[in-house]
Amino acid sequence: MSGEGRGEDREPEVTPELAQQHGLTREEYERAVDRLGRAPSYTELGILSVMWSEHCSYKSSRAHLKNLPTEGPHILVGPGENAGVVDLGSGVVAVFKMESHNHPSFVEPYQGAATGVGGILRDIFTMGARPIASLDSLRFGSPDHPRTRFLVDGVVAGIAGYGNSVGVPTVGGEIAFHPSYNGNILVNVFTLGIARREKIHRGAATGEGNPVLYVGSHTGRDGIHGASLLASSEFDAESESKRPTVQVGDPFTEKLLLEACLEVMKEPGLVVGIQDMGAAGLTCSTVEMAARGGSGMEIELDRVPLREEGMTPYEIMLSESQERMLLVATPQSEARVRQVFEKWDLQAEVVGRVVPGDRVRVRSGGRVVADMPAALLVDEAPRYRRPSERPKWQEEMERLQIESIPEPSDGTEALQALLASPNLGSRESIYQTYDHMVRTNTVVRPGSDAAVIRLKGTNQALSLAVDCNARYCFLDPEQGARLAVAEAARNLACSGAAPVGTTDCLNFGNPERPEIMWQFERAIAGIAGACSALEAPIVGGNVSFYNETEGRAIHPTPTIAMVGLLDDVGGAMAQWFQSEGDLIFLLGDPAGSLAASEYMALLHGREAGRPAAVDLDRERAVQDAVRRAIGSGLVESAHDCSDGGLAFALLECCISGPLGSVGAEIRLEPAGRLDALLFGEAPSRIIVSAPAENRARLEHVASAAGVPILPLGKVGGPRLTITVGSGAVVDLDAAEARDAWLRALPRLLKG
Amino acid sequence: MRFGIVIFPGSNCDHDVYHVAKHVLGQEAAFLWHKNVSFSGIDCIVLPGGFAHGDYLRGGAIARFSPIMKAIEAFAERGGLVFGICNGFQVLAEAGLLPGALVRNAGLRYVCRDVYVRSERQDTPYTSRIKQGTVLKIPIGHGEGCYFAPEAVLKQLEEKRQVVFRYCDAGGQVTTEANPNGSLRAIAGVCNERGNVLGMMPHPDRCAESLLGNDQGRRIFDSMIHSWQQIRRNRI
Amino acid sequence: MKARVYVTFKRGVLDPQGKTICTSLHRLGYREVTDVRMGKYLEVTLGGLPRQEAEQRLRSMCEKLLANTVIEEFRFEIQEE
Amino acid sequence: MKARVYVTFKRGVLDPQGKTICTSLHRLGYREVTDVRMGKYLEVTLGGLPRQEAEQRLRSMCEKLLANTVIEEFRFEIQEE
Ligand SMILES: Nc1ncnc2c1ncn2[C@@H]1O[C@H](COP(=O)(O)OP(=O)(O)O)[C@@H](O)[C@H]1O
Ligand SMILES: [Mg+2]
Repeated sequence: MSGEGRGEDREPEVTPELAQQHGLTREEYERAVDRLGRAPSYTELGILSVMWSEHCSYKSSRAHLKNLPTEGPHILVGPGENAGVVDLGSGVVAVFKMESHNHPSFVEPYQGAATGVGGILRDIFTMGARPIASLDSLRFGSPDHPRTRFLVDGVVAGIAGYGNSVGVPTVGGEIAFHPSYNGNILVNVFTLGIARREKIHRGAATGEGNPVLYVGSHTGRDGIHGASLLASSEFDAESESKRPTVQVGDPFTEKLLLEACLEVMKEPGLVVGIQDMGAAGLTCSTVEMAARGGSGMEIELDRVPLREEGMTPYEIMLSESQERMLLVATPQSEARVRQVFEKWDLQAEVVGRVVPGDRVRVRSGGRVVADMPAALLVDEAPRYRRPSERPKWQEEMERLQIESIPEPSDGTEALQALLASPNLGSRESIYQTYDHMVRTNTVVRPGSDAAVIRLKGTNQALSLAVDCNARYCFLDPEQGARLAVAEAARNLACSGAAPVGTTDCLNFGNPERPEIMWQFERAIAGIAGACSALEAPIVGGNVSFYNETEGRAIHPTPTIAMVGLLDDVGGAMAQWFQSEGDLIFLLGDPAGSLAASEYMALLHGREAGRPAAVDLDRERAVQDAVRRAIGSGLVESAHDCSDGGLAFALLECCISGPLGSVGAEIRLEPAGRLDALLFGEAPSRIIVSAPAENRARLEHVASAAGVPILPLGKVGGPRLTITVGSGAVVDLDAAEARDAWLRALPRLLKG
Repeated sequence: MRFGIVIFPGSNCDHDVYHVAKHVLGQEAAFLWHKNVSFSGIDCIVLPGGFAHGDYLRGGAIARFSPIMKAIEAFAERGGLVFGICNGFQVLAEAGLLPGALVRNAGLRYVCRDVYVRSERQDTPYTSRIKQGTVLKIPIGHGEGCYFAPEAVLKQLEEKRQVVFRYCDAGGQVTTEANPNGSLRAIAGVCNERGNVLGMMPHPDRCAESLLGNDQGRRIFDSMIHSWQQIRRNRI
Repeated sequence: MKARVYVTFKRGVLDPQGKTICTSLHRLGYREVTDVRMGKYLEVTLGGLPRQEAEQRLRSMCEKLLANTVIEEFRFEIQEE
Repeated sequence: MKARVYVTFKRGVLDPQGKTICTSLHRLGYREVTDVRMGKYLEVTLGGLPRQEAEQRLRSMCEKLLANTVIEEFRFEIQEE
């Protein structure tokens, strides 16, 4: 039956060689042939190659992802569905996930980032939830790399262009620069939606005879996987028109799709199952829905709305055209479903049916062009335990003789260098291009440790943060991942929230290299440990491998996005000092380490040493303490003390407020090297400010939690001064510092 | 008072306005689908913010042809309150219900942040509770909010006092730095001659609750309610 | 037949995009460029109409939708193949 | 001299704006319109260069900045006055 149907004459014969060009190994190909009992058709080969690709099958990571904690009191739906679901009590559930769109964004930054946003939005509303907030986590090469500015401008504009237009606020994120991303940037986008508990939908196809509807944009040759480029070289005739084209996002259609889908899912009984057409479009959605529902499915390609002439079954099945969904209705609901989509000027076509059995059968021009067991493509996809080995360079990297680093006599200059640096300068110029207020839920706007969004109709609020220090992860993948989880949770705690769930985006190099696999395994171990200790189970996520150019991998970047809950939105806290005269305290141990620090990297060009280890019990205690202090109204600000160390965190408290800057007078006890004291980094440290009269109660909260609390000084005046022992080691004008800090990124990215 | 909030395909702030009208102000509110050719029992029409029809071609260019726009024109003719916020302002300008046009921000980027506007007159239904010269802090969120009109039109606007809000600094001074998008004469909001149709780029609907850190936008809605009550009293 | 529609800003309307492109061209070393004006270009395909009628129709499309005559002016060429 | 630069999406690349404009033209009653493609139009004024050189320079401007050659193609006409 190979290559029948539309364009059969042009479809090449399937050989082991062609299979290899499609990225299937000999073993994988033979396995498929055995299971099918015959050679696959050309269309089937295309389907196999995408479903068994790393991206869809997680063949290198599945075995390790099993180690992540995915259970918790709030968790309704864990990994496996389009997004995770967390119960917030009050009848409302939060649905969230993070996705990467790294490679497309490197090829075409604007469209790559835009379609990345579109994809994650669909993952959320396909569950029946209305998206209400997004975060973006970005990594670029060094600011002076010729391509960096172009990439930053394009990616940021793409996220803004799509997210703003659809009306989902981007309320936070992170962006960092490092040469390891020169040839491979990272664009990770997180979206959170909410729904009433009973309105949650699944991506399962059930009910024999139920109609399968295709809704949304027409299908073009967008983003058909590289393999088809190889294959298409055989049709020289139209090879030009057959070349896979870059996906262009259509946020307007996405918005219509969003509203129409939520409307049909609101009416009980209309929708049996629904799933977006993301990677591997029609293929992935049909196969996964059939597999999840334990049913068979028949698809009629002649019914698929096409945008271009003469598309082959292969192309139709593999197209990654955006803004499309697959939906299973019932014979009774079909008409009503169509009606709703018409209301929103969208096309809804019945393209198939749910059938008995377990096979996905694809027809075109009256002929069967693909007929395979869904299980073969999903559950029976290859799984690998790839060899892993600690890289040689690790030893080297971990060695750091601090003695060899000159100790500064004064911290002011260093602090000024840090505040104007690419990684520590203000991100305002970026998040101001994102609509972070639409939907009027944003209680704490971007610019603080975590964004806080209220849940209308309740007294609750959600807190969102995304974190990953890739330098830490490079120098010590397990510790680095643990630290990323700890920081995300700490960011939430500083807003007054307790974690309810976590999603991750694991960006790594080529998993076929043992060193990369080692980094991956260690990172998973770190995430697993920290997420269980901090009771922030993983509800879903994404793995992005092969982030390499010319065999040089990016820093391992396991991005962690965490969602926290505040039961009283009134208690939401921000990071900046509020009132002159407030006392400043440090919760936690002041000691920081220069190893792996931003200070060392920026001012001494050294990325070395092991990042300070996180004691998860201490971390928990510190977070509990700050939550309790916030909950009982004792503090006016709380800020996580991370990149740049104690001195930089204090500066942020002074200059990051929306209303301008305020100074502070800080006294520290001498302890070892000055730069370590000021700029050394360590987890489990939080700076709070409180009215003098709360001091005793605050100290009591700390000691009750078994957390050291250290008076640092007082808010007030125009300058930030830090005195160690008898000598002033930092003295700068807060307003000037704020200006320089705000101008840092725009200046660095000026062409 | 009963607010009618128009939903165009691509409207994003329809629910935000609804929330303010219903849950913050305790008034009645109803959504009006853009395909409706008529509506009734509405005291004030609000065209909300968003990206109607994706803002493809030009902001508001396609939305102005929605079936409901004829009814809205007639409603305005009869003196009904028609309030366009952000994208809604663009629609009203494209529809010719308000003078001028809104073009790409001078800085070329979309900007989302708080700005200050100065209220230029109190004798409109939208500012009846706001003394002339009052400075309000209100957020903007737009990429095409630069107000443009030919010089002659601008003169007329000033003569007829149709400029209702101007971008200014916290102290009420109109300066170039305080103008977020390059709008001519720092125009943030204009009304028609009669004063019953207002369009403004800043979002009062985003700052009508202290929970969001700012409730100054509420004063505009309060003014509308107050004026409407006046009118009704006079009728009786 | 196919029509090419050109929509450009009227004189006096500021064109920040054009300006920005001009300065970036200078930065890239194209000093010979003295001015850039940014506009829209639309290719409209229409089912066969007598040329004259087509022109009328196109003009009204432009006035109604494709151009905002407060700030823009338009021009079009019709070409049958 | 003046140059007119036309930047359009490559064939096969989705053109959301064109699509949307086309449907709204239909709604406005211009049923004869069968397709709309949206593009950019730039008027570039450059200081006198020999025509050939000008062409080279323009081509490289388009490739470097004016067009995004991953998804767009360009065309230009030079006209001296
Ligand atoms: N790419 C981005 N998009 C939106 N907001 C961002 C982005 N990068 C940083 N931010 C915001 O800027 C603030 C500082 O970011 P970051 O330094 O990562 O905070 P922290 O170190 O506390 O995690 C945060 O509020 C964050 O949400
Ligand atoms: Mg962060």
